[in-house]
Amino acid sequence: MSFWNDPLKVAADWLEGLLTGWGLDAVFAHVLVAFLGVFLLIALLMVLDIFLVWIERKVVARFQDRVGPNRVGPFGLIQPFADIIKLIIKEDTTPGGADKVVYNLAPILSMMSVLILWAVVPLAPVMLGVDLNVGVLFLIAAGAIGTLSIIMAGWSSNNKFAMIGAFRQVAVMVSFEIPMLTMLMIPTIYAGSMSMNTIIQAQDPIPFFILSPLGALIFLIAAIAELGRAPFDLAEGESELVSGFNIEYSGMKFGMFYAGELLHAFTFGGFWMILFFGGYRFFGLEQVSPFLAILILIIKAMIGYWVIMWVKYTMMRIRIDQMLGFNWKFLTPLAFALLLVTALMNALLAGAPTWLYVLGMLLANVVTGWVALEIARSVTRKERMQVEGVKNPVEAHH
Amino acid sequence: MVPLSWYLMFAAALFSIGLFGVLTRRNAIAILLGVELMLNAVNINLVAFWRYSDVMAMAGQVFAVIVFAVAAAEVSVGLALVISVYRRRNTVVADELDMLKW
Amino acid sequence: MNEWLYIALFIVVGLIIPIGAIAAGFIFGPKKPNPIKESTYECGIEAVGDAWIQFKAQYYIFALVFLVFDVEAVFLFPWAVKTGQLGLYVVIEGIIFVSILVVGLVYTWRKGMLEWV
Amino acid sequence: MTAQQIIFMIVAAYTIGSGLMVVTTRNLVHAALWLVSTLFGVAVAYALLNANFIAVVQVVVYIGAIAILFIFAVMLTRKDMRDSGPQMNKNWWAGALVAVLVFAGLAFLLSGWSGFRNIAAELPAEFDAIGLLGEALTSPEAFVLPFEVASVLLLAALVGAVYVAFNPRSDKK
Repeated sequence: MSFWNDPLKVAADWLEGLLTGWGLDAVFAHVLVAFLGVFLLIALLMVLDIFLVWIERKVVARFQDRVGPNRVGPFGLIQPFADIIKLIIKEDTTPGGADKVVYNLAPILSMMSVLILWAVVPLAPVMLGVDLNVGVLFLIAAGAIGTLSIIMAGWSSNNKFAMIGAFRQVAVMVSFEIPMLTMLMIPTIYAGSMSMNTIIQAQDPIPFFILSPLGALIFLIAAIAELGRAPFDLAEGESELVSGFNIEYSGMKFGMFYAGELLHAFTFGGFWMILFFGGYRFFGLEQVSPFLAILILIIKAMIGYWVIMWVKYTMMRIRIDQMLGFNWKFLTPLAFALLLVTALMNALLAGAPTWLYVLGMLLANVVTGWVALEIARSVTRKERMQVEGVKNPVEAHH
Repeated sequence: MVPLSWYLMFAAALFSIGLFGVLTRRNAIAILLGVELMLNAVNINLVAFWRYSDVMAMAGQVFAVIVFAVAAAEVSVGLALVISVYRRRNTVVADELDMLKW
Repeated sequence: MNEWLYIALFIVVGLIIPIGAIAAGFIFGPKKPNPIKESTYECGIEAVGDAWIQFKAQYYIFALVFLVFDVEAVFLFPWAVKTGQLGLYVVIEGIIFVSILVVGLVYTWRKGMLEWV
Repeated sequence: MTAQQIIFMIVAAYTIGSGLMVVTTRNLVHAALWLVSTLFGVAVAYALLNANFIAVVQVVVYIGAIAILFIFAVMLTRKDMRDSGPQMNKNWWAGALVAVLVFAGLAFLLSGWSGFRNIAAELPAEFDAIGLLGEALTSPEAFVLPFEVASVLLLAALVGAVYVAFNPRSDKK
């Protein structure tokens, strides 16, 4: 075992040896080393988060045919640091009628709910994070704390925009949590486990997005809604709600919401890759070194994050009634149908050879998606005719 | 190791606090908050008994999961009743909901 | 037990870092409060009353439907873990379980409760 | 005291303190937030009991759904959220007495039971709690009937709640 093969363990063993050599209790030394490791990981994440600000700005600039930040440092790389200094030295105002304790707690909880998600991320074959046997549900549990922080922020600000924004955001988040929960069951069924690492191991020859492309798509849609990003960003709705639940926050407290949102998007890009695209796996390259595995995971998560940004800067915002209608009348029934079809096919194809299993699953997904789209199309056509009172909407235009 | 008695005492204390809330609160929603505490105390007992007897027999955990379903049903119907009463009578104070007394 | 220790460490560090960041803002930022600054923001118009008012019942319906399906998912996760190993019989149990609940969704839909009014 | 006992003591004190705040706070939104804190403490207690699934489900269901529902309900039933008038009825001392008596009675009854001071056995190696739970919930010899009945219960709750709260005829307007 060398540093190249298992850096975390080598470093931890060395540090623990050092600490116990100083006369520290073994258990205490272990906890201290674990604390330092966690602190290092989270500190690195915060640094990454700072660069995400820059990445997001550069990417949106390209989407909108601009250049983006390019004044401070090479390619504007120092820009996010300038932003942070600005946020730190800004005056931190608290609205007079606010509920002070809850108001101050909300941004902290919001950031914390994102950071603890990284506890269950397997970074490399030898760095599993916490290999919880309920890892998949842990995702939803952390999201629950995020939802709570939003309602706390909206309520405690004592501002009508913040309140409406928070209520809408929470209604959307809880609604889209159902398709997300259901789609989390699909990797669970394939892997036969809820542990993140087992799910990655189970994608050894075939990643799950080949078995269940529809599942990956629904998970992405639900994740974007969960993040509150466009096209599901009605909580922000600048034109109607000014800024939504974080309207009364300024300085670093606002910074926590902002940084939390970006890191959340990146994290969900990562989870999308872990659950459906094999996580740190890339044709055996991950076995070479944990450093390479982490690099693969970060590149994959960046791709997932890029897809989320792509959707954000391409789609326009949809109304809350359309959003909730889309979720409850289309996405949720589709997610349940897909779950049951997957479970059924999984049982029917239990003994089949791999190619038949993959083909069967893929076909089942395509058929489910196609049937759902056809039903939605015929129902909406009927509705449209009722509203417009026209038999054939295409001919009417001539 | 923590003996079973500690968990049982902890659950009993939580149950009593919930009972106090149910008995003394005037607001119907606050009463339901007390009921939640009591249900949680029961769940702690169930899980503790699972852990401290045969862990291969999952009855304790199964019951705990079913208590979750019961709690969810209780909360959704209970709060719906409170909202319904509020719309008719414009109050959620349990003492003032005395129509059936005479 | 050990694995929850790491989760607890993550929670602790996840609280320390934002608290530190906000404290830095508190230390380095100017503090010159005045009543105008502290007033509630409402696009420049004087705010009327506070925001702790009654909200419409629609939000409750979505939270309600969510709660029911959330608990349902809790039951389905152990089922999903085992369904691959226990065969068709277990799958059919799951199908029955979900179908019963979908009836509830259809009922709510037919009552027009899923419309945003 | 071992480290585990100290951790349990801290968790229990935190949970019971939050529980007391739930039943005594005047502001109902604060009471709901204290409930969240209590429920989180209970989730930690489940984690201490090695019931990973139950602990996570506690956070998902209680904090993610039930607490949100409570907060929504509080905001739906208050034209003015500032609570006016006393939050407890005038017989609160009787309630406190009953609660203390119940606690004393439970403590007395439990301490007489032979298994009161049991110590937990070590978990078997490769113990797969979720697999066992899945088997228990789906096996016809075990709990498949409660599993399906839970679905019916949730259906009844959904239909009943939707009907009770939002039946158009029940509106006085």
